[in-house]
Amino acid sequence: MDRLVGALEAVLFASGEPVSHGALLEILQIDGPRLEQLLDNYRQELLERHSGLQLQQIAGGWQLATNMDYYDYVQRLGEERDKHLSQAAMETLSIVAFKQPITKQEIEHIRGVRIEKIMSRLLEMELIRELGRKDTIGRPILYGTTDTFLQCFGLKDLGDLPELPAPDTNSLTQEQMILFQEQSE
Amino acid sequence: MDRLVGALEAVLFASGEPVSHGALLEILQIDGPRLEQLLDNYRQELLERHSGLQLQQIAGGWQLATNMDYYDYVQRLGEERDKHLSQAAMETLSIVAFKQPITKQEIEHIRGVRIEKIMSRLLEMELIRELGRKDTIGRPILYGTTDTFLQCFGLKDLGDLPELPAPDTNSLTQEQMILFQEQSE
Amino acid sequence: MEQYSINLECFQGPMELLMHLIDKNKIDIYDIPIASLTEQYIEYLDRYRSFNIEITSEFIIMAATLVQIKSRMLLPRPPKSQEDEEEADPRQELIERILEYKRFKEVSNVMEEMQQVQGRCLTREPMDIPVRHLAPRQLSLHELVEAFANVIAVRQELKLPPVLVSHEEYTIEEKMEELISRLHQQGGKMNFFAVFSGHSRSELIATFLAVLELIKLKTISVYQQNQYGEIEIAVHVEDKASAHGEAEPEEVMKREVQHG
Repeated sequence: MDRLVGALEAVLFASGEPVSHGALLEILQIDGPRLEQLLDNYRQELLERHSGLQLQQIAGGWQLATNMDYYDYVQRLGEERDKHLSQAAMETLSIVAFKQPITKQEIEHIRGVRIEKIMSRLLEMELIRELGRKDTIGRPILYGTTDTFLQCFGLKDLGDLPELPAPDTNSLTQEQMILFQEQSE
Repeated sequence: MDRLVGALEAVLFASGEPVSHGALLEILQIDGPRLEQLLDNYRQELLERHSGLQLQQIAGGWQLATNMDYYDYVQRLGEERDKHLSQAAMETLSIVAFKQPITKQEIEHIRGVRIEKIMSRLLEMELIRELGRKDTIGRPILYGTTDTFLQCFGLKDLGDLPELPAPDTNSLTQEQMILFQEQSE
Repeated sequence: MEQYSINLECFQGPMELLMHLIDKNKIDIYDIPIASLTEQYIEYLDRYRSFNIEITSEFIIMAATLVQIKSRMLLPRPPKSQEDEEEADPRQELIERILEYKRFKEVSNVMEEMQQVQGRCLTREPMDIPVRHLAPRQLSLHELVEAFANVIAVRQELKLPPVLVSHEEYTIEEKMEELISRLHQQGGKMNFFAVFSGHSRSELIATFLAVLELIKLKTISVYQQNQYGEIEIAVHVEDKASAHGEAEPEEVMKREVQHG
């Protein structure tokens, strides 16, 4: 094995968290193309020997995680922290993810309920964070997602989010509008 | 690769602490001899491909750790490049640069303050280094600048350092300089 | 009856209850029979009440909204005109809200799956790696020399017998003016040590007292971002504004110079 692949493996193992491209370049003291090559080789190697580990591109960096195929075994360790989110929390988090930056009031308008507690729970879990303040009356806080969020959902970056279902309202044409005005008469 | 070796790898990776022999038997649902065989195979495999990881038997259990051979790389994960030097650090560094070899006590005498922390920071940054020991009571350590120092300031060698500030720019007369030197001894 | 209680507890908010009613009755979202929907919605709230389940204000607000839409639908519409086109269907906002909520409800299911998949890939806690500070990439030789000159200057002040120092008089007022003008020249902020560029002890003392006086007058403030960090002196913004109106720093500087 390429000595640098070993180094890459050791560094990713030690970090635990995603290591950025830039940090890897500096640590391994190589250039971009060489790093790409190393990452490719390493990923290939893990696949070939059906390793217990896998290389993931997450939250703007690279990280080692266990291979999902061995989840049954890993599960028996009982090491999992309960990351389960309630349906309400998941809905709220989805709205933040797709609509960021967004205020609490705007989320409440969409969900039709107060979300005080859910928001503080999401903040506590470091899935969302304050981004700043909106330039309107009361200067409400704007929220967005965090790197922890990307990690929990296995996302490379926010561009990696799933497609949001199309807003059907846009498909309401002028004719439809007239049509249902007539119907309601 | 034996599927159970992959499982062993995943389990050891995911566990935050050493996993006991008994726990491994239970998780992998195998008997003792089989586990010994797996552990042997896995250790062998790690060695053969010069992996970044190594298998350690520790505290009555098994755990994964980084391979010591790659420690230099791993260590760089903790590196933080400072943006600038504080005024106090720059002053201390200038004394070392212009007056080397010099002891900590002599620098403290000139600056009139304790410099314990500043010196250890400068040593950590490899801007200064120990040159040897002074032949006086207590044999205090003598400090000087390093190659990193030359690089950071864009100097070819120490001969490249500018002349000591001319006495008159500091309104120091020749006599004053002599006086000053005497006092600092 | 038990069936109701099970149903009732599922709804996290009025939007979800509405969506449930729309799904259950296979209602065309673009043509909501608002009267019957309102009726069913209120029926549900009544069941909540009969089971002593707390009805949060959100459910009541939605009920009020539905009733309001229903009543607006009953109002005779003015004859069709161009203006009429701009007047939205009373249900329009509700439709939009339901559709918007539906989008996020759907996507949150996808997100849930994604989280479950990722949850099967376990990561490790970071190893404890000691932090090591590296020297800045580039350092200024000029600053190094200046730092040394500074050391010598201070050293000389502290150690040389006073007779060797020329007698010069400095007043605190003079130093206060000088400091303010220098601060304005530098955009209102400067390094604390840069202030003490004087070479004689009496000048340093006068400067120091001037700094203290200006702090007391709240004209300037002195702060340090972090331990061992640079100490900075800054002119108070309010003070600058009140003393000189909305003037730009450059203008302030010019005026200062003229005064001086």
